[in-house]
Amino acid sequence: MRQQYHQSERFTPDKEMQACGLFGVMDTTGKRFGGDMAIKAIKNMKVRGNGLGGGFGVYGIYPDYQEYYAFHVMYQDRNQAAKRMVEEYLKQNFYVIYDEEIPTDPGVNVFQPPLVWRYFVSPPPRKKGAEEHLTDDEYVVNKVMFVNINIEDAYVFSSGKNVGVFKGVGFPEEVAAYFMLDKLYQGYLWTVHSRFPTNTPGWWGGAHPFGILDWTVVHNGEISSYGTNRRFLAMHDYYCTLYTDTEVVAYAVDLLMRKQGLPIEVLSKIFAPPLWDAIKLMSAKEQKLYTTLRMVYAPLMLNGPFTIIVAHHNEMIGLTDRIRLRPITAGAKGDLVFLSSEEGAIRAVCPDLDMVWTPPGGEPVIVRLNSKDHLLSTNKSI
Amino acid sequence: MFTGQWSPPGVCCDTYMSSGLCFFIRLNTHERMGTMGKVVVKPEVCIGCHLCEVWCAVAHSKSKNIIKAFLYEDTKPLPRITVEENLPLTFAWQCRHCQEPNCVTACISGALTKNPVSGHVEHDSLKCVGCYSCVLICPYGCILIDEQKREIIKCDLCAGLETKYCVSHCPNEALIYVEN
Amino acid sequence: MYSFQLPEFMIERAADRCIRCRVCERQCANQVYSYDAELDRMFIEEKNCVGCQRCVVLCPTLALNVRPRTSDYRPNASWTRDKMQNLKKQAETGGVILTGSGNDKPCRIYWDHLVLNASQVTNPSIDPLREPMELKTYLGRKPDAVKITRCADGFDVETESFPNVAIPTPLVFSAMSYGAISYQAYLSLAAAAKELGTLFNTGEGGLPEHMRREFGGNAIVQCASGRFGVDADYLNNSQIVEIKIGQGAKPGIGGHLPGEKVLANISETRMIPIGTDALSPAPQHDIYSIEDLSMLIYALKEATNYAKPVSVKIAAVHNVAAIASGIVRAGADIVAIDGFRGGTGAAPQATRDNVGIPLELALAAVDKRLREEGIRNKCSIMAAGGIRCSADAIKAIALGADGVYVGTAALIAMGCTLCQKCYTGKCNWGITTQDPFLIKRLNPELTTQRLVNLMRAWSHEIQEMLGGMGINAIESLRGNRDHLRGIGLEDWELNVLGVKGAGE
Amino acid sequence: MKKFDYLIIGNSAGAVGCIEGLRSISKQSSIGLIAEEEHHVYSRALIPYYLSGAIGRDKMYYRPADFYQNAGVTLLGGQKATALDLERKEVELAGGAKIGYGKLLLATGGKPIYPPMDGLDKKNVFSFHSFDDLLGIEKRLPESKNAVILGGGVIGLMAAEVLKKRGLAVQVLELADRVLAPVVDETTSGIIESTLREAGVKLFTNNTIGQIHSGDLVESITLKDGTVIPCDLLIVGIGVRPGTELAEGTAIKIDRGILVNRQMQTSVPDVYSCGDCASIYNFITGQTQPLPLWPNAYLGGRIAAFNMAGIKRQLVAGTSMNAMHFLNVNLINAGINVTDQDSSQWHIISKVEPGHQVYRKFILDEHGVISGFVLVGQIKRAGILLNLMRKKVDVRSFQEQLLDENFGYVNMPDELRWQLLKDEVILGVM
Repeated sequence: MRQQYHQSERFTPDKEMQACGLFGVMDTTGKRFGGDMAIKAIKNMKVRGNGLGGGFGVYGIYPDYQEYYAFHVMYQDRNQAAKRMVEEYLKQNFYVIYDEEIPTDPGVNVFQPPLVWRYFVSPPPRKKGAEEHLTDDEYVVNKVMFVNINIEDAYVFSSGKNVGVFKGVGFPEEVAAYFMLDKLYQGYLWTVHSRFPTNTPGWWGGAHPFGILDWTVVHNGEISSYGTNRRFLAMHDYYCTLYTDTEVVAYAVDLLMRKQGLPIEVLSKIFAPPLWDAIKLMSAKEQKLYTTLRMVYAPLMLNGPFTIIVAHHNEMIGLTDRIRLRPITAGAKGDLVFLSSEEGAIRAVCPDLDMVWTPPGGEPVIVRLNSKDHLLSTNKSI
Repeated sequence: MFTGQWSPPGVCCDTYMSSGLCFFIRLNTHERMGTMGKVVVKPEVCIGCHLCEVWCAVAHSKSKNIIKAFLYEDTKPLPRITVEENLPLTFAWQCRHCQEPNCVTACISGALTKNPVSGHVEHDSLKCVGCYSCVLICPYGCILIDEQKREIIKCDLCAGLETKYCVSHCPNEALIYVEN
Repeated sequence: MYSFQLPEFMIERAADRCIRCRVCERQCANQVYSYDAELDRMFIEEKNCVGCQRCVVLCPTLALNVRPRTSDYRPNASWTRDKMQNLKKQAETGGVILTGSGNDKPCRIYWDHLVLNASQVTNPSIDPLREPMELKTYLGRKPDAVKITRCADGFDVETESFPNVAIPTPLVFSAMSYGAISYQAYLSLAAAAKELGTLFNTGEGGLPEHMRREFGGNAIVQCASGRFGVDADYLNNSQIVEIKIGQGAKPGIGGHLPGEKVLANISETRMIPIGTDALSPAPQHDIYSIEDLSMLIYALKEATNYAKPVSVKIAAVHNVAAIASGIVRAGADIVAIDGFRGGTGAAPQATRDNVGIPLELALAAVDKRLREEGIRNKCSIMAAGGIRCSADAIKAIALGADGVYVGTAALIAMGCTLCQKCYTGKCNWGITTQDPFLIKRLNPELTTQRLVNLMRAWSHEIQEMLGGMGINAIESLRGNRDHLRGIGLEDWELNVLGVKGAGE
Repeated sequence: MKKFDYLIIGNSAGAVGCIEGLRSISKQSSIGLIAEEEHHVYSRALIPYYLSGAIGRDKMYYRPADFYQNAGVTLLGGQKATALDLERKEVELAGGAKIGYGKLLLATGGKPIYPPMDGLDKKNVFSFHSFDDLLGIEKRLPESKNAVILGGGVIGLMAAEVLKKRGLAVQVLELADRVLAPVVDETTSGIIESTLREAGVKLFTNNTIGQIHSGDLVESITLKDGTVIPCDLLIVGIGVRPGTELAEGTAIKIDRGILVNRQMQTSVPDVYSCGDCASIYNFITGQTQPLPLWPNAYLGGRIAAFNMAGIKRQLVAGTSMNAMHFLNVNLINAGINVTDQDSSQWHIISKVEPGHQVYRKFILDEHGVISGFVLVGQIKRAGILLNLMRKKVDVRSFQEQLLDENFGYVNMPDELRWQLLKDEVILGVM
């Protein structure tokens, strides 16, 4: 039996509601570049945030440690007890190759900064028993979940290989400045998020991107189906603790793509499935596909307004809900592909675009390394 | 909308139900030859409440007000429709507005006529002398007697009224006005 | 024996309105009214009145008023009127007090203590009149995952899915057997289900031969402890096969259709001789354990070529969650939970009012338990027993149900006034009777329309409420307890329901 | 010489039935009508109603004044046909004029029967048959105090009732031992007799006129038994005989009335007959006999019309039947009349409610088919019974219920009921 982290679901934390700005940029040749574009673009969409959260996901950030899982662990209120417990736990369950405090700029004034530490770890060979047959990834996910659920004031907000998530309370450019992203890091794929929570002061753990392993999600919207999604994921051992509906997207991506091996195109049709009326008009083969998906994965449909940018190594997907209640725009210039809440933000960092298009609701823009797959969505654009 | 069978075979009143249905179909085809419309009954849903009689009487009262008609008008309101009753079977029954009405042939005063336009069998109470020949000859027993006035009364399909009272007041929609 | 019971109802007749049309007399199967030609007056025998209100509704001058009699015993919080009346009745008869319909005692109705959410500002509410609003629901077992492979022209689905039944709205008519209800009522349910594209449940009385082809596509056929009317053709002319273990109104006991109601067609449908009592034993005598249930489930699957989902219906009792879990593991594709406010044609009053637990708590517990065990997707949950309105239905879905069974509400739509005299066989509304005079009071054409209207109205309301929550497909509300809040509930109740208190 | 496609002699129900029948088929053909009386077509059956004051003169007319005009009928009013030339298809009129015809309908009606005795030619002696009788009686009424009615049959009793209502002392003479003897049985006669007596009508049964005492007018009458009664108005209401004069001496066969088959054809081609002058098929007795009744006349005319126009239809429903009312007693009878004396060979079911003047009696043959019935008092829905009789339905399975005043289709076995109700509604013809 799956353990419940609370005696009653009544006590599950509330997610908060928010409006947001998102931006993602990827070099499809895999060339690494700095954070300037991402920072500038998100700054351009300042009205989409309110200074209560900002964050970045950067791929290709730790080439020197690319064999190791890079954990970014946040200790709220700089809680040393929590840090000791986490480190004890990591020591018991991993080989910790290297760890350090993530460098920050003390000159940047941010709200109640936690202590953020990074650990490069590698899972040990499994002992006989329950975990014997787990893959490394699953093993890591389990341990991350354990920390997030059980250790007060400690949150693992980045856990992939060669990936880093940086986030906090403040405008994204303040967070970037605090972590010195423009100076210290380079990556071939950057996603950015600017947050506008409406009902909580915002906390560091609640900022986007949200990540598990190398999956990161930035999200704009309010997922009305959150409760259904959350409870379905709980059945698959994903427990939401971070007070944000983006979390369910991240877990769902992990479940569907990593664990169940579904292609990204299918994933987008689970999140934003076609209407039954549309399915009725499809070919028999498509009908079977979409009917099966809707039947089986009904609890993972993301209902309500959302735009998400999901990224993992080599891939970045932009998707908006099936009735397109939130915006998304895509643009391309040479090898660079952009996804953004607003076209203006893309043009701000790249004025002479080759092309710019608006994908319809439920239709994913898939940006892949060394491919032109993102162009597939252009012919359906609105 | 509803295409099911009205009654299960073997239920004690099924024979009249099924044959009743076909009866009305027959009447319909027949009607296309002459009459424009009539009220037909579905005996399988006639609940024997006699409300058609009540409202028919109201329709033919002076005031058209049910309470006034029954409690305060001088002449007792009389229905032109009869509910035949032999429980559990009941069905309301009124002038069939025959294509070649026997009552018209039997009428000695010319009070009963078949309206060639509407197809209705009409009764002119000013001409009626109350000889009751029509009562004797109507094979359906649909011509009723007003003992007080000593003349006959029959269904006039609520001529001059907005609705056919028996139809519009049947609580179970057992009465239906069919037109060709 | 002279009865010391207080008459239940009083009847007032407005003398200045009564036109002596005698409609009341003809419409009353309980001989309350009689006409005296000599005096031109109606007489009333109030003792016989069951308060079904048929006469009140049919009276063309609205001259009648039937209401509970005001004369009462000295108020006594312990010895209430109900209790005293029952005592006197039993003293006079020496028997079990029978009753019909569902529990009428003031037990907490949790639906009324749950409120729904709506979108404001941060996400838009959706207008179902202008935008799609999907209520389509699949009932049946779902696989844990779907394996999909890329192929030249798209994707291939490799996972074999389990049989599922699609219904356009999550509302399904409850089990009401032919025999317990009249053919007209039964037919109306079937015809309404057919028109709506949803399902009706045959109950344990079988499905008449001549209805099988036409209505089998909308039937949930029940296989209950009496095994009435069960044969291969019956099982195969259906969408879902349901094993009835228990009924919310009378958990732990069986049923009894008196011989007088077993007329020719009922006898044929139930496959028992005319005039014999149809006795449904309390347990199914081939199911004394969960393994036995599993055997029956697979026997039925075998009989239907594994083409139909098999449902198991249980009454909501104390350890319902564990039982439901066992049922799913035994192979059931659907678990139907019947709460203790569910209706019945006949049940001992003591059982009806005192056995079982409310549907809301049972449903919440079952849903939670199945999720904890990771098997919630292996079955659909049907919630039954006291769903009174669309809001109850949508709250049930938010608590975790896939669909709801609508029983008493459908009867009320047909005309039922909950006089609770179903067991007498003299239903003045033509529903729970086989009297050939009384059954005609249901015109299947009209009744079907009433049922269709009701379901459409509810579906529209569900759509409205879903839209208000910013959800455009019912599956996104299923088990979405975040959209529920409790009001006026104790801590433990909120815990069981798994919902926060309002404002939390 | 004028020639009509269809020529009708007579101007009453049969003629109207024929005209309406013809015009329902064709609007084109020419129709001529020879009427002896000059009055517009009126209803003989209304004579008692007129005399009783129930209706005015305008209501005596059977069809509106413009009926012939609208129907396109050439009316030769006040003309008497005197001879038929069946070879040349011509009718000779009293003036000597000749009218040609394609098809001919003899609807010459009946003639009241006068017994052979002196004094019946006086000006206060009338039959109860024609408009002229009516006008004559009306004229005499103010001076009349004592009316004597010869004949206690239907006509006689109706005359008695209306004259009583007009304030005259009324005496009815009946040769038989009871009134209405040929029509109904003893019980019915008894009810009617007592009703009439209560109303003050004097009945003399087993009696008739011995001698009429008259000057210019009849003044008194000595009866056979020697009783002398005053009389200033004498009504002869013994009956009618078929008016067959025109056909007599021609090839047209006569047996009491002009003999017709069920298509209303006489023995001569293209000549038809209907109404009181004809002998028609009685479906109850199977015999051909005069059935001088209004519906028979109208239907006969209508069926003749169809057959004249080449559409074969048959009279199936002709039989003896009467709807009557004497004072407040309604009476209906149909089919054969079986008296108590000769009731032994029939199966009879009956119900009497003494005091309530309610009587129902049914005569069933060996197949359980109603051959005749009498209803006294409560006559509602009698047509259903007549229909059972016509359809020759075996009523034995529900015969008890026939005696119920509220008898209806609902009392019949299911199959029979719907069979009867679904039959085509074209009644009287097939």
